Amino acid sequence: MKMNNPELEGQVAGFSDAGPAKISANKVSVFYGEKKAIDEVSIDIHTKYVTAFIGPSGCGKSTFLRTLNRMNDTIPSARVDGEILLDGEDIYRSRMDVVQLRARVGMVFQKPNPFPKSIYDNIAYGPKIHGLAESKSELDGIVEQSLQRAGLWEEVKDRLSDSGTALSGGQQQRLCIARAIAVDPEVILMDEPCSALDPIATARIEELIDELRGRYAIVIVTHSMQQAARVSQRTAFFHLGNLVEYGRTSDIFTNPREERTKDYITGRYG
Amino acid sequence: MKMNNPELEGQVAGFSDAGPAKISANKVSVFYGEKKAIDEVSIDIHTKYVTAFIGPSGCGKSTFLRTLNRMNDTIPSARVDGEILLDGEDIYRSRMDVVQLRARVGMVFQKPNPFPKSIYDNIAYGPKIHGLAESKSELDGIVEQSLQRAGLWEEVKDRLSDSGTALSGGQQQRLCIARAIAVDPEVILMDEPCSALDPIATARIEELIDELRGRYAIVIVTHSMQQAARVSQRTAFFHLGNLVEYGRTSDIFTNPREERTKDYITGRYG
Amino acid sequence: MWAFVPAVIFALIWNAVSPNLVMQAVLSDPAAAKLPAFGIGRDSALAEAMAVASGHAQGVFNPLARELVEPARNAMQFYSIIGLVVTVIIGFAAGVFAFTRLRPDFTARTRVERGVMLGLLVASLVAILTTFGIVASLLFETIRFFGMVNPIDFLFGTQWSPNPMGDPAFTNSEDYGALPLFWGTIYIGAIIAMIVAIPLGLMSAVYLTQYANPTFRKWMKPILEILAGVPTVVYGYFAALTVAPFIRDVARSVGIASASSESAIAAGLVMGVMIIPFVSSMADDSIAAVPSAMRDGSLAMGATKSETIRKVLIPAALPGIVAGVMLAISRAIGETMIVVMAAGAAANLTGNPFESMTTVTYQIVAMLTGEGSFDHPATLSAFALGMVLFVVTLALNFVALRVVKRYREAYE
Amino acid sequence: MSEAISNGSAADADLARKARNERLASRIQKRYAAERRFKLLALSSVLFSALVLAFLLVTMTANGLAGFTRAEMKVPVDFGGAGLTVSQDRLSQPGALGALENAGLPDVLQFAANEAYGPQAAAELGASAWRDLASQLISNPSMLAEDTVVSVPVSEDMAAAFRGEGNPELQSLARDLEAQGALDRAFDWGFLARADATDPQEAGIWGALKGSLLTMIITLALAFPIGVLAAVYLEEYAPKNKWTDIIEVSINNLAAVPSIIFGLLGLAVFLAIFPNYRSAPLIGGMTLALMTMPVIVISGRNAIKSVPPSIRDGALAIGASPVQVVFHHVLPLALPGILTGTIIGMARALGETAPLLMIGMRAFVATPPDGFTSPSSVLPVQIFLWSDEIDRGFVERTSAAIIVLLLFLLVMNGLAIYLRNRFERRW
Amino acid sequence: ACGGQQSSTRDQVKAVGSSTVYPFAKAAAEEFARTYAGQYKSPIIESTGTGGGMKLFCGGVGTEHPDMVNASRRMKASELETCKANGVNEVMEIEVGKDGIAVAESKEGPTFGLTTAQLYEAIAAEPYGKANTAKNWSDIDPSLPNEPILVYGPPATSGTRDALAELIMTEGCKTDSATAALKETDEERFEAICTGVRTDGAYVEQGENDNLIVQKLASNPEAIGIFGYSFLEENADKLRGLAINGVEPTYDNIASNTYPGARALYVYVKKQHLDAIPGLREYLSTWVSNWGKGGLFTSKGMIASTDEVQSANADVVTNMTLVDASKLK
Ligand SMILES: Nc1ncnc2c1ncn2[C@@H]1O[C@H](COP(=O)(O)OP(=O)(O)OP(=O)(O)O)[C@@H](O)[C@H]1O
Ligand SMILES: Nc1ncnc2c1ncn2[C@@H]1O[C@H](COP(=O)(O)OP(=O)(O)OP(=O)(O)O)[C@@H](O)[C@H]1O
Ligand SMILES: [Mg+2]
Ligand SMILES: [Mg+2]
Ligand SMILES: O=P([O-])([O-])[O-]
Repeated sequence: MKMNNPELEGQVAGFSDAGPAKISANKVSVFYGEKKAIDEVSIDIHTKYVTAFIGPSGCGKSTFLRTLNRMNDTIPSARVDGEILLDGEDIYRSRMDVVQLRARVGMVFQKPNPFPKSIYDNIAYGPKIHGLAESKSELDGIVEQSLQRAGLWEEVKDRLSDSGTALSGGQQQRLCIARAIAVDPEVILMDEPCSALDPIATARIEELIDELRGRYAIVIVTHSMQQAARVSQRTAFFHLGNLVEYGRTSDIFTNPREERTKDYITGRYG
Repeated sequence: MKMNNPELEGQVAGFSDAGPAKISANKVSVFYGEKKAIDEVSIDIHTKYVTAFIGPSGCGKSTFLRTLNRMNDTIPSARVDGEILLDGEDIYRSRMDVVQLRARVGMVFQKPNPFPKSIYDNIAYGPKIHGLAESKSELDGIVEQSLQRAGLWEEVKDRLSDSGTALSGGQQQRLCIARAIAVDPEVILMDEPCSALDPIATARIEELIDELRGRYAIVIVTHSMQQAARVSQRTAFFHLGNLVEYGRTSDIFTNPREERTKDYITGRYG
Repeated sequence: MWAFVPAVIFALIWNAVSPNLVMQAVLSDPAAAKLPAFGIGRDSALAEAMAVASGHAQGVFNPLARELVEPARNAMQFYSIIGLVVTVIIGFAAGVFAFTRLRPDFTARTRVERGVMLGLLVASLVAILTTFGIVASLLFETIRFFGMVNPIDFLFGTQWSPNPMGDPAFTNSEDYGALPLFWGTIYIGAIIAMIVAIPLGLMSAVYLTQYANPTFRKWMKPILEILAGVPTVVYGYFAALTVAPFIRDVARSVGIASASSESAIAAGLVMGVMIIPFVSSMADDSIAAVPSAMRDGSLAMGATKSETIRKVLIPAALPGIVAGVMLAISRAIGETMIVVMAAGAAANLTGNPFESMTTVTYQIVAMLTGEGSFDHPATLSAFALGMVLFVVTLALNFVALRVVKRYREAYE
Repeated sequence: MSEAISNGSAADADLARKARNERLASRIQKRYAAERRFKLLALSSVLFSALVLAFLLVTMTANGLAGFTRAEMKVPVDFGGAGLTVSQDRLSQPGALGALENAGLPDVLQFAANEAYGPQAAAELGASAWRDLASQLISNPSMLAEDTVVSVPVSEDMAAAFRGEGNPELQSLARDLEAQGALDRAFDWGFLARADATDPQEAGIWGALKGSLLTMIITLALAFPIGVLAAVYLEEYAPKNKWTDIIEVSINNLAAVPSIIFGLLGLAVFLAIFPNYRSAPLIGGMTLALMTMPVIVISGRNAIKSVPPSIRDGALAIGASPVQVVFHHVLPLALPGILTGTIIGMARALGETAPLLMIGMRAFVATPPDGFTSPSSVLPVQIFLWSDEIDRGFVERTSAAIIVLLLFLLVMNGLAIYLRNRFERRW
Repeated sequence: ACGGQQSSTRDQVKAVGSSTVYPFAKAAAEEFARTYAGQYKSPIIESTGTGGGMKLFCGGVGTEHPDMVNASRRMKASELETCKANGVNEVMEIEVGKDGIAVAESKEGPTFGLTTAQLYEAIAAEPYGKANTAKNWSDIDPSLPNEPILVYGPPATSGTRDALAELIMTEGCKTDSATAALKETDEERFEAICTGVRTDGAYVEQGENDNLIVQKLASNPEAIGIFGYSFLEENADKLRGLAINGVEPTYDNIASNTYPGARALYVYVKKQHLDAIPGLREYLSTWVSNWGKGGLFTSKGMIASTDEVQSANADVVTNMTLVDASKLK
């Protein structure tokens, strides 16, 4: 990351009130073919905090998010430089397996994407492929617990065998969150999880995110500054592939250091 | 439109500083099959002003915009109630031909959609089908003038025979604007014309809109309140198919009358 | 193009009509009065005159015709000039017409558009007409057949041994039990061929859509499609000369004595290979139609690629795949030449794939090109068999379309 | 925006996660093995199909190459001394063949063969050997003055003997002649120029090939415009109602109706209307057009569907009428897709046999057809007929005909692939 | 122009019909084309099967209907009636030669002879009214080889099969007097017993002229094939004829009717077309001049008719005698 501001360095390295970083990115660049979409970004992400990525469209928020659990591997032209450490282990260079990585770093997408299977099978899918349950009853337990944590249990407990796609948009998104929780990940990445939802469903998900942060490190991409302000404790502002500013949400919104951040927040562009 | 606020009535009827309405919608409702997407909206739109439609996703901005030049006709399930007057003539009930209507009310879309033809042919297409040019040289003149007004002439004058799809996103969008201008419409409708563009291209289009408003009535849908604030003189705030508030942009942003408008603008939802 | 098509259509129509006009002109010539009133003598004299006049034939063979040559030649010239002129005019008019479509004139435009629309509608009605034509051409003979043979015996009898040479009066309904044919058709087309085509086609689609790099895919996909394009006679020849003897030898060597050299399995295997691309391209489409969000969702859970494919993509694409398989089956059961050349003609109701079997299509060809007299029930049975085939394909397609529709809706 | 940190069972959670990670690691090998097996299986499916295709093509080619040759005898003829009463000029005029025959060319040839190899060999000259020679003379009149060696086809029995089949006496004669260098297999250009014949030595593919071409022209001329127009209607204008549903169902159904049923239709309908044109490419083409049309409609619809709606919207918003939108924008963009579908449909029609058997295109026609209405055969039917011939000289000819047909199809498929790759767009 | 409607130029002879006669008709056509090169176009011969040919032939008079039909059996009375109903009331019948049915096997196979009764018992569905249980030849007669019965024979739709049923099976079947008596009492049952062919795989239907047969016989040396004599002759180096009732299938044996399987081949011509279709007369003469022993047709495997039959039929051609309806069945 190009350091426009020498003070930022200390800020990125750690927050006084947080423990060791769960994920630590060092000078990460991402290329699509020739095109550099992310330019030497360094950032630390901590458990028990919600970190929001904001920035104008196309600035690389999604791209950077997807490097964190190597979902970028599915795009043939994408290439990642730099290092990303999960609990100190480099997820690209070390012998860490991508399947295992993704079990540890879960992801929720912009559009809810439940599998066209029953609600039960949607949740049970992860534990099953990873062999996390020895018995049917253990699996049942995981399903119930995950749905409960995602605040969906009461609404669906009587129709676990209905198709996941039959739920409403907001319920589907919670189902996807429950599905991610079911393998008990350490980090949950969310790429604009509410942008396909109506305001009421959005509010419900925002509540849920707040509840979940007790157990997980949560990263959320959003195009709505309001949402970032509502749900996150840390905010990173991206612009044209650069991480312009990263800090406490309250600081970023009330007292940005960078001119660009300020312009964006006050609506001069975007 | 359900009048939540009796004062609004007078406000919708006309602005003291504007002439007679170019387009005047009266209790327009739009249905998709059974579903009511627009609920009795009445609004006046004036030449030489940019009118912005804002509101949360799905509130009906695009739907209403497309009723104004009957682009909704292409959706079989769509039905329009109420009247929309263009210079006093009802565009739905009178014998006005939809083809002629669209020549008078041009449209620019969210994603730039140049025809996969040469730049020249992209612009010349409208004048050709409407028989606006008698001769090749007249046509050439129209093409040049339109490109100039759209601020694209300098960039493309040496490669008019290149394909329109070979331009950058921002250029493509300006090409689409030039294409709309080429048939010399009276109104230009733009549905989120910048949401697929980067900030620099966005700025360029915003400038252009500002230049164009001298000649046309311009209506722009945007999901960015900042953009509305930057480019428009009138703002209409839609919510759940209702027109909640309509007035001078400065008034709406600094001093909204409605609670819902205020909540939206301050980021309580959306 | 717009000038060309109507002109060509006219030219074709004119070619069909003008001989009649010429004929009338010739007949109005005094020399024609000497012709016999009707019968082939008259026709041939006229025809000859025409032939000579148009330069197809050199000498005149029938003296009566000689006198007609000159009038015929004149008439012919006259009408061919007219035809040419009109063709050119039509082509030109259509061109102008096309040009005017660019004009903004409102009423003209709507009129043109109404005309164009009508043309389009008529074109799409050809499909219905064809369907009608098929039903009509099968129905009457089928009804006649069922007048001689009991439909119940036909549909459910287990013995197929019609004797086209026998006396039609001795028609024995029991010899027309088509069950062995239906069985052979299903066994070869829907069972053996599908055992080959479904796994290979599906797995090919999986490989090409999910694993192959773009260049490999770009080359391999069309190569596979060639398999579907190879004419069925070629497959028939291949099946009969290469595959069938090989299979028989293999079967014999492992001790299946009954293996015959025209076996259901030889025809079925080759047919299966033929429809691999059919299945694979339908499967390809429907796997590709599964939203990529589905795939990403599964991968993001930490599933491996094959787990994603087996547990998410294929189940999600299943309706499309099933529809593809239905269509492939209807193609396979309608296949004729491979069976004609490789499966033999024996109507066996057996499950042994090494024995020879016959199918509905084979019997249609055999009965219609055979030596039986044409009003013999054996010959008529071809139409009844065709009817059954048509109804079955219709049903399969109907189901397939339903399935496709349902599953399209699921995503949209 | 609270910064509150929940503590609770953080340690428990960490423990659970550790256990989970171990469990995961223990299964990972197995899962990857399954992954590799699956991938290998998938790859082998693709390769299997490719291998079958390769095998098919190679066997057909290997068998068929000999079919392009025929056994010919080299006969020394002294035309100068033979006293043929035909002038060289006469050979460039019409009716030269008759003149040569009248001048006694058949006897001259017979005599020369007799002189060179004895009566038994001379009797085994092909029935039309002198014709072959006559056409050589006509194309090269100066030969008339020379004493040269000419190559002419032998009889089918001799050809069989040369292959080592049939009559043992002839076989030994053939071996003798071969040893003298008088009998040889030569590339037979005439195979591509002649029509069907009862003698495999004389049979050619041109009659059937020309029949195929004529048939295809009719098919294309009917199926393409109808198919495209129907596709446009269904995709762009058709209202959603029962009627369009019926049209749609019939088209989809027709695409899958067994081809032989189209043959029955042609037999019952077209031949009833045009009884004079039995066996003619006109009827064959019409029958195949009905078969090809649905394929074109379906591919046309897909191609039209894949033109992005934004293009339509763009044109509509400028004030283009629906018909203008279709003919100015949609069709030109969909054309490559439509053409690809058309070529594939045509390729299928080209290889179609069964329906044509029903409408008389299996006739023996010894001269190439000279128009759409003259009787003819087509390539696949010719193949089918030859494969059924008694004379075993036809086995090679059959394979040679298959090569010709396959070449045609490969070219057509290649063209389709080229079009698809060349014009494949992403919007 | 009521008669002129359908008339168009047809300057080629058109013949349809039997696949057995087809090769000879083709040969005649070629010979005709050679002889009259430049004068007449080569005839169009279509192999539709006798029955299909009859249908087309009897469709009517006019250029759209064929001039001749080749038949591997005699025209049926019912067919002639249809002809008449459609205005084809002047039909000439010409017997052009004979076709022998040969029973043969691969040269590798065991040599054995059969009687018509044995052959009948081997391939009938219900020999003498009882279900056929014979699996091996030795089940029929212990003197026959102990090999499975596998017979490649003509399909039910072919004229050869008709001849097989009539000339061999029915003959064999009649050796049983009880069955023979059935002919008078219950003809339908008689037909069923005597002509029904087993469908359990021992009898394999196979196109008669199919080259595949040779390959199949070669690879199944114990199998036997039943087909036209011409086919045996063509493949004399690979196949060997089986003696039936002690008579070998040779040209002379068939021509003299001592071999049991020989049947007449016919062509039928519309007299009404003789004047109308250029070349039709000459094409007929081509048949006549080539049907002698040692002629073109016999070299293709046809058996020449006896001299009397030949001259009688040559007269039919010259005198344009019509067929006698009462002689047809
Ligand atoms: N698969 C891809 N191939 C090539 N370029 C890509 C690809 N995906 C994204 N990009 C480019 O990378 C840049 C960053 O894209 P990204 O999707 O990360 O932006 P974003 O911040 O998430 O935007 P948005 O708010 O619109 O989701 C953009 O310029 C985009 O065009
Ligand atoms: N073709 C259609 N058929 C049925 N419903 C539709 C259709 N198009 C839009 N709608 C519905 O109508 C409502 C208004 O949609 P519209 O697209 O006008 O919203 P919008 O304000 O433009 O939203 P956005 O900001 O996401 O573009 C939504 O609920 C939408 O789901
Ligand atoms: Mg994004
Ligand atoms: Mg919108
Ligand atoms: O065609 P056939 O010879 O079998 O009558």
